[in-house]
Amino acid sequence: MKKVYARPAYCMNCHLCEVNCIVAHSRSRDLFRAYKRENLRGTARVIVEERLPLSVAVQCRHCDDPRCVAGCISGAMVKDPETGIVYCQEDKCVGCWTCVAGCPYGAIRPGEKNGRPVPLKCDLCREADEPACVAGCPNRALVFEERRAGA
Amino acid sequence: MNYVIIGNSVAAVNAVAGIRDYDREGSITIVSAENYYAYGRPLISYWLEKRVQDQDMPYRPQEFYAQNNVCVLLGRRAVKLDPEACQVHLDNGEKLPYDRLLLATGGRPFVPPIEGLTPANYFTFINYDDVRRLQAAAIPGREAVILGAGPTGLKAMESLVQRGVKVTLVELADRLWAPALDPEAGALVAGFLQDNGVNLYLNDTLTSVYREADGRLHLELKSGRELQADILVMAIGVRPNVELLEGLPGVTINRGVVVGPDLGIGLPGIYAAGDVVAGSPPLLPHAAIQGKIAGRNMAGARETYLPLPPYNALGFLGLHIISIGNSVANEGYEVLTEVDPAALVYRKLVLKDNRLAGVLLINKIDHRAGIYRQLLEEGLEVAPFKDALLRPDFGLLSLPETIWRQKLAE
Amino acid sequence: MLREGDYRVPSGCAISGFINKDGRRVDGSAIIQSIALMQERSNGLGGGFAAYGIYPEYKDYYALHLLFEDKLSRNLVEELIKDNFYIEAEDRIPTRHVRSIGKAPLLWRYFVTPRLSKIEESKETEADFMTRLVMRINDSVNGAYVVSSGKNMGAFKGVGYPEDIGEFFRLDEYQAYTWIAHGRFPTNTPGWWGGAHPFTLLDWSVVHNGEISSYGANRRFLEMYGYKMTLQTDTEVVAYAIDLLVRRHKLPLELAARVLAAPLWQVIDRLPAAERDLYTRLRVVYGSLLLNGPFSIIVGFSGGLMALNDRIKLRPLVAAFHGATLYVASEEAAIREICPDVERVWYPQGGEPVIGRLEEESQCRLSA
Amino acid sequence: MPTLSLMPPEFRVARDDNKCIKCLACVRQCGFDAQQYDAEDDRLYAIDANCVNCQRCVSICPAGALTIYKNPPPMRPNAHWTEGHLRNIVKQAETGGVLLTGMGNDQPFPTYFDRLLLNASQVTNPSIDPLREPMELRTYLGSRVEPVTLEECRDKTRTPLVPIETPIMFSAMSYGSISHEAFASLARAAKAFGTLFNTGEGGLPEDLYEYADHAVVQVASGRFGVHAGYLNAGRVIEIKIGQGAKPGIGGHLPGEKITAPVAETRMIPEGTDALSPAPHHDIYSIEDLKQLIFTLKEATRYQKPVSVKISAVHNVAAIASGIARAGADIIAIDGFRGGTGAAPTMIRDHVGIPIELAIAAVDQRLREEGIRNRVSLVAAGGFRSSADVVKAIALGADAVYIATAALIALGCHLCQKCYTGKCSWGIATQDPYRSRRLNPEIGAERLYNLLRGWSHEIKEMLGGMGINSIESLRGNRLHLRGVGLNEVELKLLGVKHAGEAM
Repeated sequence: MKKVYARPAYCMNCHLCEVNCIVAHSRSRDLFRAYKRENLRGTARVIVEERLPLSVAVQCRHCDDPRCVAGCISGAMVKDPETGIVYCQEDKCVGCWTCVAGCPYGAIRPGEKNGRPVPLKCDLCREADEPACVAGCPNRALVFEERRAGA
Repeated sequence: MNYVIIGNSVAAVNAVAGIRDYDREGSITIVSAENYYAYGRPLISYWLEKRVQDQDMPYRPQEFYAQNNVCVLLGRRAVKLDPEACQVHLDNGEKLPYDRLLLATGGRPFVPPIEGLTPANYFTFINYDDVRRLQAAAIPGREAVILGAGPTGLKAMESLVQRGVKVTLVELADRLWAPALDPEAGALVAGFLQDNGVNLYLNDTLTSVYREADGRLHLELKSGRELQADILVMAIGVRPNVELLEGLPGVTINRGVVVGPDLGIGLPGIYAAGDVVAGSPPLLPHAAIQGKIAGRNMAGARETYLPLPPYNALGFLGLHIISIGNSVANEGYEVLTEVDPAALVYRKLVLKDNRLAGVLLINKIDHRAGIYRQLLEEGLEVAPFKDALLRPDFGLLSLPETIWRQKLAE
Repeated sequence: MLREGDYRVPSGCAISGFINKDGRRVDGSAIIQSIALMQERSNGLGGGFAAYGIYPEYKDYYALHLLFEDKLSRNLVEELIKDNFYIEAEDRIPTRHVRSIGKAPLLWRYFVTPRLSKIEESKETEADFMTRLVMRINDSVNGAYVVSSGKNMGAFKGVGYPEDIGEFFRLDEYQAYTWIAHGRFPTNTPGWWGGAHPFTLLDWSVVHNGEISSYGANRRFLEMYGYKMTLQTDTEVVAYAIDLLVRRHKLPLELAARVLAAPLWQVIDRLPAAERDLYTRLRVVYGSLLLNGPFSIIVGFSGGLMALNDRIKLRPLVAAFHGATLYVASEEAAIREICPDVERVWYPQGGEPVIGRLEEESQCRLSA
Repeated sequence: MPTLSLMPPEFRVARDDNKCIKCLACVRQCGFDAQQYDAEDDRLYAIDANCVNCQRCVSICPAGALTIYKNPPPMRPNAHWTEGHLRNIVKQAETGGVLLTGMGNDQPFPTYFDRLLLNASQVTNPSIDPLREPMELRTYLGSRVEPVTLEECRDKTRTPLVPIETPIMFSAMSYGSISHEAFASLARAAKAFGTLFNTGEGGLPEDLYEYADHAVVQVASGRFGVHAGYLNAGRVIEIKIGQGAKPGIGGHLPGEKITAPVAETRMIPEGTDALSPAPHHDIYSIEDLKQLIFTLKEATRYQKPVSVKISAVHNVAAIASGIARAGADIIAIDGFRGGTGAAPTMIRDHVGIPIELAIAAVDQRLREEGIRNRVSLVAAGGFRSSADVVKAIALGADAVYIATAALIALGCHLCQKCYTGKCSWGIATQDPYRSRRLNPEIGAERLYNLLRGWSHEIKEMLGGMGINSIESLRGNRLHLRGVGLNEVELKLLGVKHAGEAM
């Protein structure tokens, strides 16, 4: 499946992937509303880890046998059999955070939206052609592509 | 191929998915003692406190069964297993032939013999029907005593507290959730509960119970303490449902059924997954993973289940705890901690031979929990980055470069 | 008002020419008739002809056709000629009165051979010596201009329509195996007799239709080799370029054509290795001689004629055969006008030279 | 340092708090520590004195919340005592040092390109539409020995000429002065477009040898990174005598920039200063140059054209003639607007002559001597557009080198702080945190686009003039006209004044 791959050699630690992620997952899809009205600062589903000079955006790998799905007590976290995308049906989530303990990449964070628990994890912007983090990466440090196993 | 699955919970549903990974054709029959399609059992406490409604209880949507061509027999109990004839006898006398059989019968609450204790004066807290019954009793202002302060007792406590019930926890051990919380953590959590109006009696247990004339329960504890309550919840443990296997030659029962690496129980074509398996922690992720692997192996794969250390995420009254592996250990281990009692923060890493053996995170849980769990399961040596483990910027990049590069490329 | 030589003159034009490859010599009436047909392509500001084989009796002498604007310039030139040449014969170029031709300059011709001592003194080849002398006259003698300087050939040109110029110069009285003609439409006035086509150097004569946008590059390249562009016309550049490539650098005329109208790189890149190397080298070394811009030219030379288009054929050029005669002209009508029953007519591709040469036997006969 | 600086900040960073979303991209991206974040107060602020107006923060800010203003002059400048002079004096009064700067001469000397206009066809000959007709920009570099004979075509010992598909090459910028990423961008773009890049004087990194076929490999006075493999790998060898930004001056790459890979490429110890002497210490005369030219030719079996790069100085025509006669195949002339990674400000701003005049003079001189065909002439130093390129070629250049324009395409904002090594754009730095901002894939694409755009414009201009091949423009000064130039300038440039006929 097509996944987002990080290319650390080109990650320049701007964290704009996080900003674009937040906007893409906001109600308004507007930068200023997302941050200033919806108060979504800090709710990115991609996390730029820093070990300067190195930095890299970490996000869900959409595993074949996802631990987060296996551990989900409510059945909210699923892997779409068609697309392979692992995502959370947010209205079913009860916020037990077993998924957080399950993710081997540290790509799920406990979060909250409108008073409800939301696991902050990448859903590859399911509705869009290209995830917002990739589309907005100013240095092409993130790519959205199909890679063969072992390639 | 004809598959029969006894049980209809997480292990069973994941087994269906596992079978269908390899076999799109064979017929699958699920025998469900309960009258419900599979639901996440831990949801019952959320249901009780009305955070989850009936329609959100199903673990998988209704279509799941149709899409996977599964026949579900609801409210049917398997009463006998005949491995010679490859048949399962149902409670209606029907005999269900199988080529492959999965035992995903789960467990049931352990209720010790206590003076005066009858099914009429206590509740259990394990399935949907339990909370449906409890719902009527859990009225604001009433008082409840929960016997057992493990995860089940704590979740029952939470839902009752949320319904306005005054709760008292009685725990035989010297602290709450003793398999996961060390004394320091236990004290921290105990303080939190007491601050939330929950009574807690440790080192104590129920010795007798009787209903008084006013209909309330009178409870006597080992310590001599006497309690009045409207509700008594028994939450001291779960016993695997192994009745079908008892006495069958070739099957080893050790509380649960003993399985091989392929999750086979030693009889041809018969597998087990979930809480019924001996030595497996009665935890949902484990049941799901076993179910998936057992299902695949039933359909011809040769996957191995490597016993996973327990890991559990538990939240109650806004306090979140993640425990992984041997999170209690202190003596004889290297222990790294970050403690902030005022903020109720307790983070502890247990190391043995520079490998993670246990993790306990209280009230400051984040995405790193998963990385710890993975490190622990993989047994990766953490010496090169030990100092970074509890730092706020610990992450994938703290691991050796070859490892994080490989992980990011997955 | 400035005239040719003081500034650069672009012009449009009509050209026509033919060669009897069998050496048969014909008078000038046919070429006049042909060029006259294309009167629309001229505007009366210049016409001219070059003819080869017209002076069999003086074929070993350089035939210097000169025009003088005044006596003084003639005296200066004659002095120069006498210094450097033996004069075998000289006379006024015969003309007849034509009403439409205005005041003509003095027109003289000299049949000369260079003094050996002078050539030796200059340490040059005879041709270089001749070239330098022609340049010197054109460059330094005010009012004098060498119209042509080859052997057994001559150029006749002036201000007027070409048919009137032909009449004026009594071309019906000359016999030539090659005739080329030009009718001019300069986009700057006025015409000047020296500025009309053909332009010549030694045996080369060039008539040209077009405008060469690379003129500046061509000119500065040629200047490196001692050529002086006294007229600042494209035609002059063409004549000198051919002289440099063929006479001095010894390239076959066919290859010289590939310099003037070089194949596109995309064509060169597809050639077999040896050819590719040669053509690449030609372009690289002589890139500055690429004639860039629209043109069709007819080049006359001793024993032959070449017609050439720019490489993307931005100007008309048509060729035809009849028997031993090769015709080239701006328009097909100009050929059919004098040879209604042509055997084959074709439109040469851009950059594809059409070359006609005297057959060997007639070559011998004419030079015998 | 005096405690009180008389020099207030040159720039002011203004943040629109209504827009700022506190994503901190500006803080992370500022190469000069001008952008700061106070986590305790969750507050962003700027240290104006650190700001060099490189615009990195402005460009990266997703909210468009930042603007950088130039502060009013600190003192009271006038036409004679300009702000630049005042600031320089104060700086030197505080530091006592030589003023350093980067990029090219920024002083208001005349730019002759801006006083030259091009011709176009009307009526008498057709202009050519490059979209419909082939339009040829291919240029061959090297010595064009004439006449062409059929025999010599088979001579394989002849030094091959080097084709470039557009008359634009990337000028010398060494690995060390620019990042590996910037260097790789140039190499990739040159290869993709079919032109050449120039290694500068710092050698060619091992991992970029796959682009050596499109490299002009430089041999400079420091001889950094020069070895037989390097010489033989390149397409053209260039002896660097001078650089337009600092004629007569050597180079000094400070030890901080000599990281391990730079050191390995340059073949010097890590962390040591890389000093290029002002002259080559084996070239004190034109005869010495000839020896070096032929040494390099011998070392490469006469298979590589040798270029000699000089800065445009007063006697450039005679020098170029000498170089041509010394056996060079290419002469590169770098005008006084040429850029640099570091140069003393006074040298950069006051030494050398404009490239337009230098090219005109050299081309004319070589023609007068009849040796123009012996060398290709490459012009460099401040080419800003395709029109500049066309004008240079019409004046007599075969091709041009661009560097500043290339860097701008890569993101350079001309802050002139290259010498600090802190480049926020990842170009003039060896700090991996900064250099990784320049993804060579993107860099190469942007450079390719620039070449493509310029080349297309050149084709349009050629077509307008009615010519379809670049060689018909070379030295074709009839297509140029001067405006507002005096007689001497017109004569030197060899062009007529606008309004004069052909």
